[in-house]
Amino acid sequence: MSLNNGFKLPRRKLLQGGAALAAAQIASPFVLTARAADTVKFGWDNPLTGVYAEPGKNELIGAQLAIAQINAKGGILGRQAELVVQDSTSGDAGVAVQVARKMIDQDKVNFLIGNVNSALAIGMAQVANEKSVLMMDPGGHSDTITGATCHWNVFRICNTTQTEANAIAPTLIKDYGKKWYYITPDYAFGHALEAGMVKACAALGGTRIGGDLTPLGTSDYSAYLIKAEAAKPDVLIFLTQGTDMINALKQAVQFGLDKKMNLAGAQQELEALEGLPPEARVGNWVMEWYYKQPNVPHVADFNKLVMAKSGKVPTARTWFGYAGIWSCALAANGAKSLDAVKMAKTLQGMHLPPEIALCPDGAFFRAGQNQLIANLYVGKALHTGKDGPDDLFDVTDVVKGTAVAGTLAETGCKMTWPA
Amino acid sequence: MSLLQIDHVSRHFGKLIAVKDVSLTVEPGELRAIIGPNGAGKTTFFNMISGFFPPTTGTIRFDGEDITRLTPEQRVARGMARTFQITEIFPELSVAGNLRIAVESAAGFRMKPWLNGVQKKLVAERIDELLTLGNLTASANNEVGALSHGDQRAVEIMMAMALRPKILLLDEPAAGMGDQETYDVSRLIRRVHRDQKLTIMLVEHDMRVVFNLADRIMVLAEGALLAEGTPDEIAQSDVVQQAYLGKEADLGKEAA
Amino acid sequence: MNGLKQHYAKIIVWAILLTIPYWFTYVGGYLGLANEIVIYALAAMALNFLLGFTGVLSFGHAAFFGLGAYGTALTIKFLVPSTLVGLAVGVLTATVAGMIIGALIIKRRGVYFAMATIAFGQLFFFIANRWNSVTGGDDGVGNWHRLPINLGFAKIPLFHNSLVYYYFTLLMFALAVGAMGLLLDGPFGRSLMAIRENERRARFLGINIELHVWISFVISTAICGLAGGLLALLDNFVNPRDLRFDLSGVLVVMAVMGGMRSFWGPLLGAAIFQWLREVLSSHTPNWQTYIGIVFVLVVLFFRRGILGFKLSTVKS
Amino acid sequence: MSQLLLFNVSNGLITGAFYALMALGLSMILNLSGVINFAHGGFLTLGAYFAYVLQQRIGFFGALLIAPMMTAVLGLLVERVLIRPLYGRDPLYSLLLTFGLAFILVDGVRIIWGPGSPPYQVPEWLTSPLSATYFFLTGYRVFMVVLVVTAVAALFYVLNYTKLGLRIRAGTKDLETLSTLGVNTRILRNLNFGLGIYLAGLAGALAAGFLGLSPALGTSLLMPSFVAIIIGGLGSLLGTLLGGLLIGVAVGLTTVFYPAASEAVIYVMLGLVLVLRPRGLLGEEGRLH
Repeated sequence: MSLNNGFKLPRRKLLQGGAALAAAQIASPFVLTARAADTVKFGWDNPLTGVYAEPGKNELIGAQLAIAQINAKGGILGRQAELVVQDSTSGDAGVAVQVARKMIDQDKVNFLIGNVNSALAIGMAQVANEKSVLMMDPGGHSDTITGATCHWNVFRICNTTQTEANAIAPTLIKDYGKKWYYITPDYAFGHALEAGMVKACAALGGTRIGGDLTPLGTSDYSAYLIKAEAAKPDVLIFLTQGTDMINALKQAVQFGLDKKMNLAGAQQELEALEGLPPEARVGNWVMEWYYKQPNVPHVADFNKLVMAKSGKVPTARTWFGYAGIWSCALAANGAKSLDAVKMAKTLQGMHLPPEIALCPDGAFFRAGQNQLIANLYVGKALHTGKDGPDDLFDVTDVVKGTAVAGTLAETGCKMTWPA
Repeated sequence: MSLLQIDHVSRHFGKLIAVKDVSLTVEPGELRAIIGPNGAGKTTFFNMISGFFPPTTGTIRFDGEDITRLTPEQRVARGMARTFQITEIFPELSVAGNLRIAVESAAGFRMKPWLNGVQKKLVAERIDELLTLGNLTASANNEVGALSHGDQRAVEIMMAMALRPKILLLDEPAAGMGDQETYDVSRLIRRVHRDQKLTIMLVEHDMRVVFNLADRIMVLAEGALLAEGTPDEIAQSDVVQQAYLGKEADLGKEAA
Repeated sequence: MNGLKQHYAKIIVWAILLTIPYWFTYVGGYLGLANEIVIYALAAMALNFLLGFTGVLSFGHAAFFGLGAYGTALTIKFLVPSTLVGLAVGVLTATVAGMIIGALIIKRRGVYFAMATIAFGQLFFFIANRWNSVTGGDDGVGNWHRLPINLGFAKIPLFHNSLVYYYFTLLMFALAVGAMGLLLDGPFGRSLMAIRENERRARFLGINIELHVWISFVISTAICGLAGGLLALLDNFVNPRDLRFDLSGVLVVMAVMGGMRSFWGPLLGAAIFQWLREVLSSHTPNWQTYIGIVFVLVVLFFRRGILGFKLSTVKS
Repeated sequence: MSQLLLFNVSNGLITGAFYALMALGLSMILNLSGVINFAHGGFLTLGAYFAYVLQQRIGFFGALLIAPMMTAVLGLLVERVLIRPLYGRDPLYSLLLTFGLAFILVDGVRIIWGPGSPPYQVPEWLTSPLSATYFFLTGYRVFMVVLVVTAVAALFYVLNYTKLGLRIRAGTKDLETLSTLGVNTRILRNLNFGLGIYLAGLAGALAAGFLGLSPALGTSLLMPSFVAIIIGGLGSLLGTLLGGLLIGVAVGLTTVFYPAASEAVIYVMLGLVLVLRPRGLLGEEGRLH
């Protein structure tokens, strides 16, 4: 259904906003007082339309849940939290950057949140850094965000692609073999994920025997699959995401490739498994969060809340949005300030409380990189739900993030703080 | 030397032969009319002369030069101008605006981004001349689309005149006009012809116009040359009479 | 009379554009939006030079916009760290592409021309999207930014001061728009309008249609490229969406909405469209539906555009 | 290697047949009405989602039968209400209108069915390969090709042997004359539009089975169809068919040798055709210039 329910409109006090911007240019103290009386604003610059609309929607549900909880618990520094939502589109970085700039300059957001699309997240990070606003990236995976192009003010919930690759590689080598063939989406995320997989695989003695870069939004994978079949690999690795994942897997299974070789990949999402016909729900994957964790406290409560709100079980995306917003709130309350530098310092190294971490070994932001390190869930896709229709993933191994995240030096992050 | 010399021109459209081996010469200062029943190939013939498409065989020489394969623009540059059966003007512009484009193009300014004072004056004077010649001064600033049919025709002829052509080709100048308008247009053509000593070639259905204006008349029938001569000769020609009457009787067949 | 009106229109337009940073916030806008409006308006006016004043429909102008953007971004990032050189290369790239594509399709008209421009536009989209090693593929070109202009005696702080960049954009806008206005007011511009009004008559006045349309096409693509370059500099970022067919359609709708026959129409169209998009996308996730409805309504009810009065630019 | 080539050529023909189905509808509308239907991809998507909804109630084959019809009915309605007022006006307007309509259709699908990909169930006996060697010949794809061939044959039969078809063909050549002969060209254009949209709906219902459902499903298929029409030649349906198949094969082959150019290749073909044979492979000279 539409996103209208719960879509909170940014309250636009036209004159006041206008005055704020005009005043900001001459740095009038009036703005600061006007701001203090206001709400604490989260600028949600994330996809609502296009190929990433589904993960974007689920992240938003998590975020809205977090905002409600924060406000119920007294808000941030005694002020109410408010989500300012605008569609970043799924691929137009110009829009995402423009929205980011507007949210910071005009809406005076205290936090900038986004983006599912890593390229957009990178563009937003540049703006956030330029304007010294704390940015939280819930679900854009490109390694550079907390690696080569890291910033002191940019934090991330979801994992780096290298972490995901490290988590799954041992299983695939052990169970299936060493010759891997790749179907990789042709953008930064795909390239990084493939590089990560190749590295993790090589470390265990495996090789890349071939692969193809497929454009984002490819609908027909038949030509690539014919090439893959001819290469006769042990494992056919799918690194595509979203609709691309669905198309590629669906066609591979129709071609009977699942009977000739092993289908697997790194990152998998519940959203994608739900879009596949049962026979195409195959292969070994990593999930970054899974709703069925009977022995972890608070997960059941979280599931119940999300079910009540959206009628569906939470996915990793829901948790990303939820944990992202809560982390910001914890940073502000911990720092007792909305100053970005103070909040960033608080957030670095911070361990999330269990009701927000929602994973067996806890989660923390690794200082020097600003990356959340949590658990990863390795397992197999299921044709049909085991416990309920949404239980489409059989977790065989819960991996500790600390074990697969690599060293800080490997990330390549060199952080400089503002003077 | 003849101004226009057409030798053994034919034009095929697939299996259809629209014009069949027609030859013709037009002398400087002459007013030549082409007549013929519907479907006689007049318009095709006319279009080949003005450069819409080249003839399948045959040559067209203009002012001593072979222009058989030249584009319309190139023919215009060599001094050929024409009007159309359905008036072709710039309907959303004023009369003067229409003439301005023609005058500027004729003066070779059509690629210039701007004009200097001398050039502007030159253009303005020429527009005034043409307005006077076409009897259009009163409506100079009116939008052409709103003018009467006859005045629109006058504008079109004046646009052609702006090019200072050596020959003016008029395709049914009186088509679709009432008596008064036909009379006005005839007078205009005569004026242009006499005063400017201009060679004119016209296709026309209205026999009053043709016999009133033409020095010589050429008759086409079924794509071929049927007769040629002075208006008197043509009027008395049995072949022509027969062709027209015969065609009239067979009109139904021809239309199909 | 008409001339006087146009004179006033010009004064009003420039007064608004020059002062907008100082009052736009009071009506709910912001500087970035104003800057975008000026840039898209430039692109739409460039398109309209071809569409409204030459009567030729291109539905692939996003390609040239994007080429300008990529040319600018890649030059600054990899070749010469200079805003002006980058912009010049961007414009040149778009112009050369316009020359080649123009030469290929110039003999086609109407529907055929439109389809060919759509298709060729997409060629550039796919090149940008797949030629990863150069264009960064779907991720676009980031991690560079516009640089201050060094005049020798002073530096113009383009990067850190968005207000300065706005006026830089406006200066470029003024130069390009001034050039187009001058052309349209002269014999060459009148030849173009002659082609629009009646191609057959224009041809038989000795105007070389193909040559004129080609030149008009190239001018239009060059200025569109300039607009693209300016957008790249505004965002400090380009990605393949800057040359996708969606944008071509948006530019056309800006021109049509504002009024194709009016010189300033596309500016108004761009302002309304960008403002609508801004308001809609911050109020509803279904904003694209509304944008679609805007397209339909413009076609059905704003045939001549908002400034769609008949403009007799060709005066005596 | 030669096997890989053979596989990709045959596979290209299969995808090409699918492009052709979409392009034929587009071409019909363009030929008779002069409308470049940008919303064609949107209608295809709608056809796919109609099939998705119907398939849960009346099964796969029922959906395949009804969904295209539902799409066609919507097409008739759209033509009647939105497109008809634009006939006789600059093609710019219909292009813009359908462009906006494409926005509405794609976004509408997202609003109604959500942005995700609902699973589409194809009968089990169709989902497996027919032979282990020719694994890309799945039951479904063979079925699809058979259906496309049938549909194209039916279309050409209709156009050549029925009164409606003959009128459509005559109207493509000279609509004015046709209307003076007393044919109601309004109804003719309406039916023709509906027929074109029916083909889009059929393509959509078929696509649902081998591509994933998503609101953007049809958008990516639109451009290749445009190119197929220009390459084949404006005004010639046979040319469109040929163009679609050629594109499929070209894409397949490029994917083997130089995958990065697999999308660009069709535009290179387009450029070559425009230079070497401007009217397209089977286009009539002088048409629609």
